[in-house]
Amino acid sequence: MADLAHDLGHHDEHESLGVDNRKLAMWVFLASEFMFFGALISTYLLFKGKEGMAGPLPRELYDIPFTSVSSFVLLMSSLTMVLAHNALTRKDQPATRSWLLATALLGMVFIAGQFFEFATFIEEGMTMRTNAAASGFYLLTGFHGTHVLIGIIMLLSLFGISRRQGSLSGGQGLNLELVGLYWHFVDIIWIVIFTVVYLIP
Amino acid sequence: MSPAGPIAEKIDGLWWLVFWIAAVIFVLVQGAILIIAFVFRDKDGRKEPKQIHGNNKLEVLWTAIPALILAGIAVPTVQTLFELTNRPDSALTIEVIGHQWWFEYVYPDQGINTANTLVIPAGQPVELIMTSEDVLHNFWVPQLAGKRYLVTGQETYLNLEADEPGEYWGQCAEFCGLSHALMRARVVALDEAGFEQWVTDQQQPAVEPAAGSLADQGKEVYLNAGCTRCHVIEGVWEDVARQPPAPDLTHVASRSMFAGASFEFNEANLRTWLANPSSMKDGSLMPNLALNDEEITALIAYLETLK
Amino acid sequence: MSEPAQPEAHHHPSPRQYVQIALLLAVLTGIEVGLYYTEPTFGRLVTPALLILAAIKFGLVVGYYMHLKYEKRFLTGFFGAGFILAGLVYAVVLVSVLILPRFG
Amino acid sequence: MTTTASRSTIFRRPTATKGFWSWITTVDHKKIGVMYGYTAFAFLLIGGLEALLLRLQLAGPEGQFLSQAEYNAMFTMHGTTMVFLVIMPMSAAFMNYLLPLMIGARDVAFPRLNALSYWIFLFGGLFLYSTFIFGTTGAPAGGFLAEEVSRLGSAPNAGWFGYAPNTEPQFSVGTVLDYWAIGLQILGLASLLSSINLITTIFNLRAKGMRLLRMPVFVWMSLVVNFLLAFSLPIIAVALWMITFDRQFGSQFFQAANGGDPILWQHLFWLFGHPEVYILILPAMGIVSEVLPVFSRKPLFGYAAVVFAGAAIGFLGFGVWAHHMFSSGISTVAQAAFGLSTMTIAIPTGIKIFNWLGTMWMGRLRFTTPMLFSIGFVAMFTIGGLSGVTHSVVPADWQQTDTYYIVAHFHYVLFGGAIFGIFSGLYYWFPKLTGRMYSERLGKWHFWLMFLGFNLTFAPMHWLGLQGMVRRTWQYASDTNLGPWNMVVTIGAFIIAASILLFMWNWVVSKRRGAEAGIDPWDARTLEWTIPSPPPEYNFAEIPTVTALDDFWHKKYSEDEEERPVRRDTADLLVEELEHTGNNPGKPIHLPGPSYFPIAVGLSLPVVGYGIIYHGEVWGVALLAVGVLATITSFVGWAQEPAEEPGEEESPGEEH
Repeated sequence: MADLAHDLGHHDEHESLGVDNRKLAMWVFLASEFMFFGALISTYLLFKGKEGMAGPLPRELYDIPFTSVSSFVLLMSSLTMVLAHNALTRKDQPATRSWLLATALLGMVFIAGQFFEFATFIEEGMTMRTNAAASGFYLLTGFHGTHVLIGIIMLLSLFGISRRQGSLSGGQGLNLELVGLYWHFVDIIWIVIFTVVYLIP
Repeated sequence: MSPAGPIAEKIDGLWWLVFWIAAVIFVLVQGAILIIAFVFRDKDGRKEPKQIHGNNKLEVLWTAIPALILAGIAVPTVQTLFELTNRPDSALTIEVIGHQWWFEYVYPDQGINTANTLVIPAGQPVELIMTSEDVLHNFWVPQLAGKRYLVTGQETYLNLEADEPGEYWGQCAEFCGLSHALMRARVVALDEAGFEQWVTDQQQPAVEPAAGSLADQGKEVYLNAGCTRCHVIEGVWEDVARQPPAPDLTHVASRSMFAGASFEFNEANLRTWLANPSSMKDGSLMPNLALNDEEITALIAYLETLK
Repeated sequence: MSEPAQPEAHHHPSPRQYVQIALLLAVLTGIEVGLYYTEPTFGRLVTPALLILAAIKFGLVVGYYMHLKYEKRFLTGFFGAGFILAGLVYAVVLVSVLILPRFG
Repeated sequence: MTTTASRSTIFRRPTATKGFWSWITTVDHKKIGVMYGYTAFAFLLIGGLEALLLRLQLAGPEGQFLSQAEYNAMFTMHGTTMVFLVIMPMSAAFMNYLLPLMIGARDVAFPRLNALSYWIFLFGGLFLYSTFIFGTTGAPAGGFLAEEVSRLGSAPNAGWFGYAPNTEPQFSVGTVLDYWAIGLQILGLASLLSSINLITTIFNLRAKGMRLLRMPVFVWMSLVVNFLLAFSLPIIAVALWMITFDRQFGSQFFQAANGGDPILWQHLFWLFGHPEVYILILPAMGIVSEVLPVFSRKPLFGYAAVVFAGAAIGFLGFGVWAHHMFSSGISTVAQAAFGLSTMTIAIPTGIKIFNWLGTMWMGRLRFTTPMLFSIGFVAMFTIGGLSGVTHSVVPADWQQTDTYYIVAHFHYVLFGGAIFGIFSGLYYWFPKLTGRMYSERLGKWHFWLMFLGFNLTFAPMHWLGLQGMVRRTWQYASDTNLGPWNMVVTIGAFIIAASILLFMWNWVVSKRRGAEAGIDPWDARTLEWTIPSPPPEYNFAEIPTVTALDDFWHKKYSEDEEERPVRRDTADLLVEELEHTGNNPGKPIHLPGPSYFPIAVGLSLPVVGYGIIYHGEVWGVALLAVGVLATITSFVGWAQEPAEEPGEEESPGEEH
């Protein structure tokens, strides 16, 4: 889709790859985030099967139905995100705002699900200190949750700007697309986590 | 480097092969730089240089030749590597346990537990099965073999062999805290008969000092000054509060070095050590038992009887 | 990958298509969870199947929602480079820590 | 101020363009580059001081100059400072200052993000060094100290690599290692942000006509470096989070007793560590590839080969990390595989060296100071490279690893390589930076003195290592005959220190009283020599159009039938005209306005760091809250502040 904001002024003087600076930066940032989450996931995989560790192991406590619901919630938030973006291309500001809010709310539901899951695990005696697998699990899902939280803050600030200024245009339009990219990225990381960490024995 | 065992010799042979190849390349490249600098320096009257952009034939050449040289090096590397790491079947196995700042050696088949000085039979392969109780250590005796880490919670293996009887020095090569520099290893290779004799001596319990002698008083000091919390002396005191225990003192005098094989086992060193251990090895886990001079003298007399 | 409808000229998937993709993703997740419960019966087959399903979902979201399918080639290049590099490097770490020690 | 932006100015947007305040709020890539340079040089002096203390301790056997705790702190801080606080920021100084000039841009893609990277780096470095004031350390749990650890000793003391489990709370008591872990975390973030910024700049802000294969080699090397940074820093970030959680929240990542795996730290650290050392060396290789052609008056030999060799080194850098771990007990198959992959990296390095020799071949060599340093780079880096190949041979590495042989290797590569390359660059671009010439006599003195000191210091370390001198050892026994050579090394170290003083004197004096340099003193080949020196704030009055590689050279010279360059008669006229138009542009040029937010975020991150370390105490938690709040509000404030690209419709009149 063409950039929402027209290419800003000084692009024609330069030999550029034809993609807006901020979008190019976001894609490079997301590529480097793969290394970040890759390290966390492989650390968990290393400790997942280790014998001789004290205390309950994460895979003994998983509540798959509950987690699959929160995965579904995150998937749907990707849908509402992309609908928000679609609404903006049609310059339908109220729809954009409502979809933005929907995405943020779904994100919060997901975070609530994570806290609830953490609470039940801690109750059942698995904390960060119990064993390496638990530490790996908490660090991975914790950092993923933090990224979702940052996404929610960005979504809400976009929502705020849009309500105050009545519309999202020019630079902010592109910002919505970037927040969308970030949000979808956090979603596909969860897709990998859900499969590799929760489902695979 | 002066290797003194078959394993160290193989490594040494490989090293000198690679060294001479590197030396030849070194001379060629540095020579080229000097010649270029001299021949093409900007003297007056020198014309502007031809604007050459590159030469594909040359590029291919100086990619292929280094590749060939490296392939040449790679073959013996992989051979020696697999040769030196396969675990010999008929070798004396010794367990090496790393502690903060001393090596503990356990001879499972002979039931001996000693520290700092590793005694091995000359001319026989020896396999060290190594682990660590606290941080990473790295057992290295340059003349006998390469170095291998002692990893907490894992076992690593190192093959060792000395051709001739003699004394070979080594050191912990992986930074392990405050007194890393004072964690040394002394390997003594004995001939067949010598080793047998050493094993039987080590298996005996501690020598009983003559009643009423200074050594006997030393034994009393050992029993009630708190040494028994950490140190075992076979036949005198075995079950120790601190796990893992400190060095076994049953035959401490036979080791001629103490405290991470960094200090001569003599009266002066022992006196400073017993007065304030951390003054010699900063951060040492041995507390200052605040012994007075008589107690230290008696203790030293007793320790010297523990051959 | 199933192509619900050929995207029109201005290469924007329409809202209807987005919803279709979302449903497809939901169905795939359902299958994954279902597979999880059949683990005792299928045994070894489950893991590869789960990985394939995850890859499809991954591709769907990246291709359509992140719009990578319609972007310039090198963007896929950067993003792919990060993904492949991470995959390769961490595969080597996992292999050298978990599998290779068995060979001594 | 127009309506849309009025709410954003909680306080008026800074407008200073001169004086102290302009430096604090600057977004101009040149000012940021200069600040990176001076900060990195200050840390170079501190790191050098630490090295001298180490050498005094090791001058003779059983030295008592430093206590064990102080020695461990000094060698750790020397390593950490030189890698993270000297060479990386110095490379960042060159990249920030020169990239826009070399590709014909007015500034980097995100000027305020660029300023943010600098401020995070500066305050991260100060946070790391605040350990000397606040840090506490001691004997491992259950151990006893000879005497209280001095202030000099209370700094991170587990090596610049910080191997677990020595960094676990029960072995590294006190807070010094938290300062190390969180300090590196902040520095890593600074480099990550600047790498994304520079990648976007290189791709999107090149001058018209400058296709990728027409970019100077330094720009190519910077591109590879920035991709290496972007892909390797997240790994060390994860490792540092793991050790911080182990120390602060009791997680079990490296606690062997409870499932943790100490070797995992080595894997993660060196997975970042090896791309890191290529991040340190590639910019210097880029500088040398710019300096050699200019002073040989010949184009770079095999431009494409040098560029692809650089990219190959960058990519292969991710496949060799376990050669740091040959003796750590990893499986034999892994050792063989990593040994071979390490050997393959020697091939592209060899290509680069031969291409540099090819550049000088048949050239007309002018031995100015930058040229001397570049030739020194080629010579010394060859030695470092060759000794590197000797320990890619795994069994040989079992004898060499963790000894002074390795210390010699990486100093030949890092000091002989990166530092020589950096000094070559500092002299080469000194006229562009200041508009004046440095003193050639002092420069040559500096080179030969450093060359002598360098070899006296690091050559003996090769055989010291082979004779069994172990790394990071507080002292060595007197019965080993290592004493004499160690004394030679110590003397060499002091000669290097003297040569650095010479450099500083040359820099300070010539900055004021050097001869006028004009815009193109070296008759060079790249775009930064087509603008006045020191360059005006907007760099190019008119964004140039480039038709070929080394476009400026082709504008000045045509080639006769023997391919020898003939200076066009219009060349001198062109240079004067460039200087004239450079200084007074026709139309007004919009420049991004200065901003408070980069320094605001930069200041709030260390507060978060202190908060994490002291989260045990109440005021620690308060600090943490304040820090996180400050970071978020600064970011939100930043988002409100329009980046003010020139094309902004509503506010053309905004001040700049």
